Amino acid sequence: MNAADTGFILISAALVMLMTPGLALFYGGMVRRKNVLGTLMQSFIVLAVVTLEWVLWGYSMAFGPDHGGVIGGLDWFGLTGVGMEPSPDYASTIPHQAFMIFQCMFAVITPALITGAFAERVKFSAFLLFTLAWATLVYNPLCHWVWGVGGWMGGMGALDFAGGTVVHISSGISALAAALFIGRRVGWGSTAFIPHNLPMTVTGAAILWFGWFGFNAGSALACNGLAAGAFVVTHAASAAAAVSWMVVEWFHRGKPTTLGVATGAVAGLVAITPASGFVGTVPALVIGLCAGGICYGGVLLKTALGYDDSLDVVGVHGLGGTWGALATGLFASTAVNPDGADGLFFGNPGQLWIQFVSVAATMAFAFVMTLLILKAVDLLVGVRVPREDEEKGMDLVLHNETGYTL
Amino acid sequence: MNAADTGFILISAALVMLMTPGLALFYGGMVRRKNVLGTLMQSFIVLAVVTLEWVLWGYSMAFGPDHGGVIGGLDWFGLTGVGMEPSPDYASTIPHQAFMIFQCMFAVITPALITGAFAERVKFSAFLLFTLAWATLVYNPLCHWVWGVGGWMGGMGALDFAGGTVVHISSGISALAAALFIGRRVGWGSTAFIPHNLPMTVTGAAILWFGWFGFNAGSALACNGLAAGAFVVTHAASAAAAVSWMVVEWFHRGKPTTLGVATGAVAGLVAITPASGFVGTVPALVIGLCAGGICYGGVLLKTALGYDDSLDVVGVHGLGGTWGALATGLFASTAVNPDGADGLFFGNPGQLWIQFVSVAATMAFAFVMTLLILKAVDLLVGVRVPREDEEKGMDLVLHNETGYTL
Amino acid sequence: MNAADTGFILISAALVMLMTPGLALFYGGMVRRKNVLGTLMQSFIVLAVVTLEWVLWGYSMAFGPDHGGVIGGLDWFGLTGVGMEPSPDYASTIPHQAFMIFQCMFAVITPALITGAFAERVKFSAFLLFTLAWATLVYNPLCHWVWGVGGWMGGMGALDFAGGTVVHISSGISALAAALFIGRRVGWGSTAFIPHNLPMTVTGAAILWFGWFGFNAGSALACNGLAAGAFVVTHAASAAAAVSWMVVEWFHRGKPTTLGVATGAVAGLVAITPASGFVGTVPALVIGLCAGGICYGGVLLKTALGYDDSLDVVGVHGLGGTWGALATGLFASTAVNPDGADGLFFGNPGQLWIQFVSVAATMAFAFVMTLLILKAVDLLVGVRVPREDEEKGMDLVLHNETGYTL
Amino acid sequence: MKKIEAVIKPFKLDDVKDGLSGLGVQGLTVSEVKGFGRQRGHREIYRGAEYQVDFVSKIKIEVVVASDLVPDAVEVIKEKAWTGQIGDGKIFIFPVEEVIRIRTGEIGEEAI
Amino acid sequence: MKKIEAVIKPFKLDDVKDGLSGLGVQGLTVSEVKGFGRQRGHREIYRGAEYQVDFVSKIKIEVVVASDLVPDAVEVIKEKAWTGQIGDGKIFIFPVEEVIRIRTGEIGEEAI
Amino acid sequence: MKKIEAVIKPFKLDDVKDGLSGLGVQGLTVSEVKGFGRQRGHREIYRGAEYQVDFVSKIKIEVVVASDLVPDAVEVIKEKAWTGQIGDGKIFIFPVEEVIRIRTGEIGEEAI
Ligand SMILES: Nc1ncnc2c1ncn2[C@@H]1O[C@H](COP(=O)(O)OP(=O)(O)O)[C@@H](O)[C@H]1O
Ligand SMILES: Nc1ncnc2c1ncn2[C@@H]1O[C@H](COP(=O)(O)OP(=O)(O)O)[C@@H](O)[C@H]1O
Ligand SMILES: Nc1ncnc2c1ncn2[C@@H]1O[C@H](COP(=O)(O)OP(=O)(O)O)[C@@H](O)[C@H]1O
Repeated sequence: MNAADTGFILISAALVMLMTPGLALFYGGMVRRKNVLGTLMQSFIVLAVVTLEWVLWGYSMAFGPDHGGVIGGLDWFGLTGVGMEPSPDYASTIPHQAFMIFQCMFAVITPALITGAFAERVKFSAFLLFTLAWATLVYNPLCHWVWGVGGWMGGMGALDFAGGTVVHISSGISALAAALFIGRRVGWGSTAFIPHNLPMTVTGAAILWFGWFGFNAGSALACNGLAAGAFVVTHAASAAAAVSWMVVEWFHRGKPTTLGVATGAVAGLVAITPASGFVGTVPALVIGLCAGGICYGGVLLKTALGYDDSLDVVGVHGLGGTWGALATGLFASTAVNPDGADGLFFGNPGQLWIQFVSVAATMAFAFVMTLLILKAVDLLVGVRVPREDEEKGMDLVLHNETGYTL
Repeated sequence: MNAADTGFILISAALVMLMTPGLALFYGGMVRRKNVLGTLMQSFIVLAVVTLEWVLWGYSMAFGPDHGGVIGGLDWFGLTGVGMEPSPDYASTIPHQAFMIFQCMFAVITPALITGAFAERVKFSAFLLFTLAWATLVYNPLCHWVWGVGGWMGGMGALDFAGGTVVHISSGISALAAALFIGRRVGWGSTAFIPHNLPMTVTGAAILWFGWFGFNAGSALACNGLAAGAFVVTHAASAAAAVSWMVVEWFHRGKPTTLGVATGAVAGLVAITPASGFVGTVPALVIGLCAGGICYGGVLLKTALGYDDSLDVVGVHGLGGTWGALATGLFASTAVNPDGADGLFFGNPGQLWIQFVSVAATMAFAFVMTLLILKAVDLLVGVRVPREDEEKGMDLVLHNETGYTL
Repeated sequence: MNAADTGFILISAALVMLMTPGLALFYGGMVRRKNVLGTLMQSFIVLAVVTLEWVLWGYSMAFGPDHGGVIGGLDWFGLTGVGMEPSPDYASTIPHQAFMIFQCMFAVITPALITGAFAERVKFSAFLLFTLAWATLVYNPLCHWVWGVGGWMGGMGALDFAGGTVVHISSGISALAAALFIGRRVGWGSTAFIPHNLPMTVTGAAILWFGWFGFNAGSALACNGLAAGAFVVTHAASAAAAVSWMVVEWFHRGKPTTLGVATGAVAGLVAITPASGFVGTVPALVIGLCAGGICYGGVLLKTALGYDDSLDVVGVHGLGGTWGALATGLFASTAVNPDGADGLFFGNPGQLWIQFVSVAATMAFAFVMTLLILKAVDLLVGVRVPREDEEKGMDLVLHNETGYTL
Repeated sequence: MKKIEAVIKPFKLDDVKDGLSGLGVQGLTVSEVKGFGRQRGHREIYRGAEYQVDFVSKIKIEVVVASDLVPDAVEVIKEKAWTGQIGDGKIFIFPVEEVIRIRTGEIGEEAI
Repeated sequence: MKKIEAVIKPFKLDDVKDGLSGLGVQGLTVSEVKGFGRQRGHREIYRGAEYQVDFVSKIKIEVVVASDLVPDAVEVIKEKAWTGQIGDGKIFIFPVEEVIRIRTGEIGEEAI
Repeated sequence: MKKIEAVIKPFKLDDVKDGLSGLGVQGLTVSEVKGFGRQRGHREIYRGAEYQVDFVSKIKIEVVVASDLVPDAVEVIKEKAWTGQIGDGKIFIFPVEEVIRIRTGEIGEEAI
């Protein structure tokens, strides 16, 4: 066991934990004033609920003894056998519990990401049921496929350093399913849904950026050159995407916006996530620059296609994650990480195909499962608040509170 | 000396430092708009003033050479002899200064916690005097009793991993004394004291949660399995308490609130603090689940009993800390930490008695001392602002500022 | 290579990264509501733009192979040769990339600091050009002089542990040049420029304080006693300056303000920065106490002298940095850091002279270069927004957004 | 000339504004207010305690129109702001003695 | 019918509202305003500089009542809003030509 | 007595207030409003989409003055609030029936 690695992963876990409240602020600033608490609450309660799910059965389903490449067994229910010694299977230099809690933070933020798609119109009870079911039935299997010992995607050679498929594509595509299933907000098309507090959103983006160092560098699971490299490309890609979003928007709309730059930074972080342990700095810049443009376009899509993905989870996480996963198949290099693989540009076109398969499988699985879960929840308790409640706002209707008073 | 441990403790100290501004936001959002700066100021200035107190005489009183089990001597005044080498007495793998500064952050946040009890009505000069006196005469001895070499409570075998008695019971019970001494805010009973900015409060709670990883895991004073375990139970208990508070409130009032979930999370963090290095995950869940319910009830108490503990320090820190300290006597296990002890459920009922004695002694000492200090300060400068100043608000009256302008 | 040091520097880099958004909040709260996004944007976009500049050519100019003591060559353009192994020249126990990215965060925050001087009145395009030019032509050379192998200031024996000259004097004096060149805001003298959101400013100050631990302790480039010492003096000086600012303001104006305490804390952090690895705790307290008073006075200067340094960069960073650099020449001690030097009070008056020369050279260089760059940018695109745009506010005029909606 | 003040539900603002525009009204002024009326506010919960909040968020529209436009304007507001639920709000009509446009100095109906 | 506008100290709002309720007033509208008057604001300090802020936070209450209720309403407001300190505020009375309740279409005193 | 309501550009507030003070006006009340008029708001951009925002931030000044002061007060407001650009705002004049100072109980012009 290595003390330095242990400390690094624990601190990284703390940074990743902070991302979920950061996301709460990022999203909370973008909704209307009457929904700010409802939106903050969705992320905050996920932090609590999914943590319980994870220590009880989630970790075991994701990383426990493999069953057919598809799912882990419940042998580690309630963390039985997950102790202070390293696990033989994962992260051999740190306590098993440290690995478990680091992974916990990923399991938490993923369903929180989806909340942006259906902000401002979903019942709290339905939301809780959905989240628990989604974490159990979508996240846990996906996580097992990619990172669990024996998981079929990892076995196939798919590269996903810190969660491009597991975290971003899964949440982005589920967001699309949810936006389609739940329908548009009242006023869509006629009212402008203008962010009520952009400084809050910028603060959230900054916290996300900060926490993402734990997300990506921590995914090296040791404090070595690979962690340093992942840290550097994370920072570089985020910067590049912020700038490219700004430039594209400046050309397209005549002015660069603060929300655009903040969103661009997040798009860059999303895109570099799967690649962060496999690519060098220059490819990272390319990935980031493209991510800014791609996600800018992705966000425009929703108006064109007419679904109401309130806070642009599809455009940013869905598209950004997909681009990142494919870009990993282009730019990965064993010179950067000998345990990885070479991508297309380093002579191995097969990797791109593997990446493509992993993206497609993730999308199909997450999309279908999300629809099924939503259907079930809708039958059980009803997913959406009544129209007049939507007009009053989530804060009063769901939580009997108001965000700000005078 | 161990570099990994040193780095881990320094970063942990930084995390714990951030808790005090986090607390400022947690509290600041809950007061009325006219008092937001006065409330932020109280926490922020404690960070400055108690730091000076600590490096000058506080650390020496708390951890310096023991006098009769009751107090440390002033031999280390101004950090004389507290150098870059490890101390022979404390944390043998890190520089003595690293241990000192980590402890400094605990000394800072404790009096800051109390401020919630008398928010919105206390003179700034009186507050400064009170804080200096309380830090010197209450915190330093208590800290010595529990953690100082030779301190009587530690000697008796009381278990307090990261500050259940020293930090939370002491501040919670002092808060009760202060609320009783200072009296209710103008308008109590007739006006609703509605939080002016709940997003600020939620942000503060998130920062507290984040910093608490440094608080509890850092208290292992090394990055090893124990630190990982403390990290895990901290996270789990906080999540459990957030959920249980939500559930209790949902049943009791018909709707779960954002402030409730945020407060529940803090209650869980408080309760797990003394136990965090001695219990496993399942007991941590139990401790957390109970903490949510107990502190929810504790908060209702103030209306029943009629004291005005403005921001619920008694209910959350007093009761939560007490529950945590006693729960340590129930759930502690030498299987988790061989340097600890077994609790009642692991065959050692004596430990519960020891915990009880330490709780009772802390309460009695802190309560009486707080009353005495407040009496003295009141005679010197008067504790409370005049009624018309209370109506105008602390921001203008004490600091000639306003929180927000249009 | 040392894993503990690597982890420590990566986490420190993350902390320093967070300082720039912290600064955004610190500044953003102080401007008028109509300029909040414009102000946040300036810091946020610097994080993106200067990161790109740094990985492309900045790092190479600052730390690359020396040319005549004045500048580094472009041999490391695009991080060529900056890999996962330690550099032979810098920080021998951590990956070269870790050193590079840690330094990147310093390069980012320095131009962001300047933005406070010309807040509320500068074109966004002009700002971008200015920042790129300043980072390239002022920061990179200065950084090379002081910290680059072969740099003339470092060669001369100037002590600057974490950036007194490189970061604070350079930005402070450039702020003065910019305030003079750009001129006063419309309404100067007749309107009160009252901060629109002081809780935001206090939050920013807290984040700065937190991140500064990474800034100063991280500058030890290893987690050892020196890092612990730097951490301690950083905290102590900040606390001391917060208190001394409060006391001075209390005497001078009758009431202590929240903004004063927050600013005092920042002033203390600035002043201790160059000294943090060379002085003990008691000198740090003296440095901090003086910094509070000196910067308080510095801030009053602008009204006396009639330049409009909107958010007091000159008074806080210019004066605070100068005091810190000179104080290093007074209080430095080889007993604290054998790789440093003794200052005047430890029998070596020559050090004070060296410090003085480095301060003077930094000031002259930064002042002249800033004027030249601003002149060039003004000819190219015009630096200042038209008067009516200034009245409408930056948010609408530059970014077509509003900070808050109802 | 008359001044019409209407206190309405916030989400009806756009409808009412568009309705009035349709009548040729070229200017109006809007502010946020808190209303106390038959619609009795709501109960907020904080830390397990419930508080009655008597005031409901409303929007106040002020529009000065030529006297002969009043009936139509009232009709439009009634129609657009109506939900049939308690709390739909009220319309008040006041006499106006003079109107001046600052930019041009025009007065009376020209200035409206 | 008359409209009474009262500009009062913010912390007196609850008392005044309760007083008017006691008279049988069933609706009123409240807004936040800044007042400039004999009570001369305060000095704020920022970064060591002092600024005179002329405006004081006030609450404006608007209530339309039947003409015969005016004297009582004024009396109640005077009593409840009074502290005897400068800045207690003012009451203004305006003529009202018509009142319409949007929900029911009632007009005149019925609609108040 | 008359009530003058002026809707002006926010940054003109200090000038107008000083102008009225110069006439001997001792009190006035200010509020933030949103104006809809010839000045047509602006377009805001969010996430690459553009939205038309129809409402412009304005300041509403309410001041009750003795009838004979009205012409001067209007003149001062016109002068001080004028920029010549669209959106300078409007002045409305209303009859007032009574004014009461809460602190002293004074009524009529004494109370203004
Ligand atoms: N007499 C009044 N004077 C001023 N404002 C009133 C008066 N009566 C009602 N209002 C305003 O109209 C709003 C709606 O009135 P309310 O009694 O709740 O419902 P309804 O319009 O269905 O009768 C109130 O919230 C208040 O702002
Ligand atoms: N002539 C006026 N027109 C409009 N509002 C006024 C007028 N005079 C006073 N006010 C309002 O009444 C408030 C209280 O007036 P002030 O002169 O401060 O104290 P007092 O009520 O004790 O005379 C002011 O802040 C202002 O909002
Ligand atoms: N008829 C009206 N009733 C009430 N307010 C009005 C009316 N007309 C204009 N206003 C107010 O005056 C402001 C300025 O009017 P606008 O038409 O934009 O420009 P101008 O004053 O140059 O004619 C508007 O924003 C609105 O607040």
